Amino acid sequence: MAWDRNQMAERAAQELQDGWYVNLGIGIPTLVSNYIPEGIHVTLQSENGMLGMGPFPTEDEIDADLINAGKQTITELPQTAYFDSATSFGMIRGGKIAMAILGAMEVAENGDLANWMIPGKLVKGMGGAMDLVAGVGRVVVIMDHANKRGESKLLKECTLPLTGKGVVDRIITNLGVFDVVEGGLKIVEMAPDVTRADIDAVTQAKIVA
Amino acid sequence: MAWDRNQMAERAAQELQDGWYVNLGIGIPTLVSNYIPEGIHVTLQSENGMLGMGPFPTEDEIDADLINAGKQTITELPQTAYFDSATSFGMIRGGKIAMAILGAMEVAENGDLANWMIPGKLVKGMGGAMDLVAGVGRVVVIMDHANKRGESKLLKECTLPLTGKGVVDRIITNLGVFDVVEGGLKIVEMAPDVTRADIDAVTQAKIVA
Amino acid sequence: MGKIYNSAAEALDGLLFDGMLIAAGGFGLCGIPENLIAAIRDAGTKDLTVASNNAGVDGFGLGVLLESRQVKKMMSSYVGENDEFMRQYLSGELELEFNPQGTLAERMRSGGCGIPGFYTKTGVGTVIAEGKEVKQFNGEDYILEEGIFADLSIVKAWKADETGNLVFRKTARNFNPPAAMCGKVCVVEVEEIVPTGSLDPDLIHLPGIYVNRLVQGNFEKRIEQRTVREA
Amino acid sequence: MGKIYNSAAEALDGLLFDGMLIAAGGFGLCGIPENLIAAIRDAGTKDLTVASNNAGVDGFGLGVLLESRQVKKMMSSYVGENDEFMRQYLSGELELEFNPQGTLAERMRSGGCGIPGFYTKTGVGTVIAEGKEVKQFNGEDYILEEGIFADLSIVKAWKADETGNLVFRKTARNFNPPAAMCGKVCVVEVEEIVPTGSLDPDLIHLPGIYVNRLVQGNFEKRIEQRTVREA
Repeated sequence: MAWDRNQMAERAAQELQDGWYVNLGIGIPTLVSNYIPEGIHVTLQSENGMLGMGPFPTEDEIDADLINAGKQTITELPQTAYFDSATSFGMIRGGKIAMAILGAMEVAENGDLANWMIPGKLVKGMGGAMDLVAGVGRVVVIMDHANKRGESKLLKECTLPLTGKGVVDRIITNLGVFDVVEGGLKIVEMAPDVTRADIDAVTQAKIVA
Repeated sequence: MAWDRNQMAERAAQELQDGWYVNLGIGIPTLVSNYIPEGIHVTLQSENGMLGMGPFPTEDEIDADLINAGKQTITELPQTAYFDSATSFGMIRGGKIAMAILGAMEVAENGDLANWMIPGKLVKGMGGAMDLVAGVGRVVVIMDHANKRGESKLLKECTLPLTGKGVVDRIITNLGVFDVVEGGLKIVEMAPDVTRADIDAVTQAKIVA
Repeated sequence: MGKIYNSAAEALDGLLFDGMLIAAGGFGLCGIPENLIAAIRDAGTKDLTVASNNAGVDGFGLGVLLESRQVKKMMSSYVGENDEFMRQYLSGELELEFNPQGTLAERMRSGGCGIPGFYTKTGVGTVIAEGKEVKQFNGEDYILEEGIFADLSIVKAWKADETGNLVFRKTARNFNPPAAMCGKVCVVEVEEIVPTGSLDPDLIHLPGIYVNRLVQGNFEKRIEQRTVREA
Repeated sequence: MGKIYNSAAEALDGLLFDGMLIAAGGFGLCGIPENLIAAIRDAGTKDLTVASNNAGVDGFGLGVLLESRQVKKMMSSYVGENDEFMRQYLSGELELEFNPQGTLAERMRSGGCGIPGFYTKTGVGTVIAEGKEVKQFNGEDYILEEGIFADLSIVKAWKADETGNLVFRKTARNFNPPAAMCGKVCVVEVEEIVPTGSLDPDLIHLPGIYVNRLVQGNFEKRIEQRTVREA
């Protein structure tokens, strides 16, 4: 049985290591913070200028000066530190963020990532995505294995404009966990009751192991 | 009568304009702060990370964490702000400092400056001098017109390794005030009772007006 | 010295001209110079190029300068919240230069620090790299990005002292310090001007040297995504 | 997470190796990591390259690592206060790479920010420019300077919380933040470790993400130029 959104997020949370500074993208990656394992302390970065992002505020706590990179109102924690955008992306570009967990439209078997632009559709911009994938220590993508038409999102080559070249380390889909390795993708784990045949049926990228 | 050290500093203080942020070098330039004209408020930068440098401390006020770029103990003022060295030289390189007043060994008629190194002698380093002359809005040099052997320090070309190329705007010597202009140096002002012949006798650089 | 002005309009007097490049602080609607934007709208300055991470929303933030057709070009990383922006962009009325968010912030800081160009891995192998110099360091490709040197910076801070030393609040800091650095002239609006000497010199976010003019503003502080949890 | 160590020696355990590049904070003797320097002397690590604005004085600061002949090369802007330094340098025992002070600070910050190279006007037309790429921007020459990527940063701050968020004091801040940024690993000594939550999140100079290990030290804080005025 394939994982649902929350199960994908729960699986992704197992990627976290104690003491890490981590950046979570918008969408399913945001859910990862609900599943951080017992005993693992991570500090979440919000790239608009904050380390130590807390939960959403109560009505009383809402503060227009305190938002995350998705422009949502949030709260601070005891270890929170604020800084400006140049410093924020300095730490991203400088590799100080151990891991980013991001959504994607397409990932290629060589680690190319496309998640910011569909030609002909409304282009909103890459925000901080290009900086994150170029800079952080490890890039983990969470996305559905196939699109709504049943076509693989794990491709031989990306068809959409790239966010970064050869930047993805691991992909978590509803069907399993895949690493980008020499020559293609390696299956690290399959969701319960998912078979190799299930995966092969909806995977265009080369599976090497 | 040629100016003495204090008179040179007093003359240099007339270069200051109200509201300016200024960097004063070690030696005679430091004396300039004793002669800031009535009604002129300037903020002194110390390039080790401070704007708003105050006077030397009393014995009671000495603080090992509060020194200037000459490593002397100093004090802060109500408008003082501290910052790190990258930020400090960011504002220098970025042209935010209106003027630097510096000592020199040699100045050439094209504005070349040498003030950091005598080959064969002990080399201590350029410190922040190269950054200052490359970055600040206006560079004013205070120095004796001639060296101890009576040789001109205003030269056709510098003989010592340069601190910066074409960086000097104005030179204040014991004999007068000189601007670097197209083709050579222009006499802006002569010290009391100094004659053009006095200047010509100890000036190698071309005087154009 | 007199950095303090009575209104945003006065603080901008003599600084605006058609075709100028303005760097603006703010992220989304958080920490934006609301009052200065309104004053630029009232001044009617045209053909602006604006370097700002976002382009506001319809009717607020930089959105008001889009509605009044004062903006020729945006340099931004994300412009998704603004229908009027999209309409003008898709119809070719508005130019758009996408910058990765960190590249935009660093380009502003670089301009302010006298650095005309720097190399970054961000955008290598993407459309962002098109037309840019590529250089190898340690066997890896980096692209050259140029510093932004703006004619004017418009910035929002929380508090200032009378000499322009600034303190920001929480994530409203964002692009404001780098935007402030990169302008030939920098005008700042704040919620409160406090007497010189009442800010701790160790705890100033941006020294007054970066601030040419200062005005106390009134702030709506609109919230884009009001997300809450149960108390 | 456990960033706090009981001694400077413990905080450096496993991080030192011969031939490594160390970036050190401090300006003159102000804000230098006294305890970590002493621990490196005790560890006896050899052939060090040290990026530090100054080289200490005889018997204090980085001077102690010069006396023990542990330093192969200094990257500095000013080394004038140290006779042993001059002796080793003039006899060819010690390499010296002069960096203009601002270039050194920016090279550290750049390394820490993932920027392998940047252009600056500082040093154009001087010996500093020799062997460096020259590039024109707007018709003016700039030289390429490279980011410093150190194996280890040694840094002195005033206070830290338990997660490594740092606050510096007065001009003892100086090179410490850029030095902290550019190390693969950063070890920090502080005068006081305070409970997490006791520092204002708006007033942290350097977030804990830059700090891998933390130790509370004892400080001599020697003064180089004791200049006073009459009370």
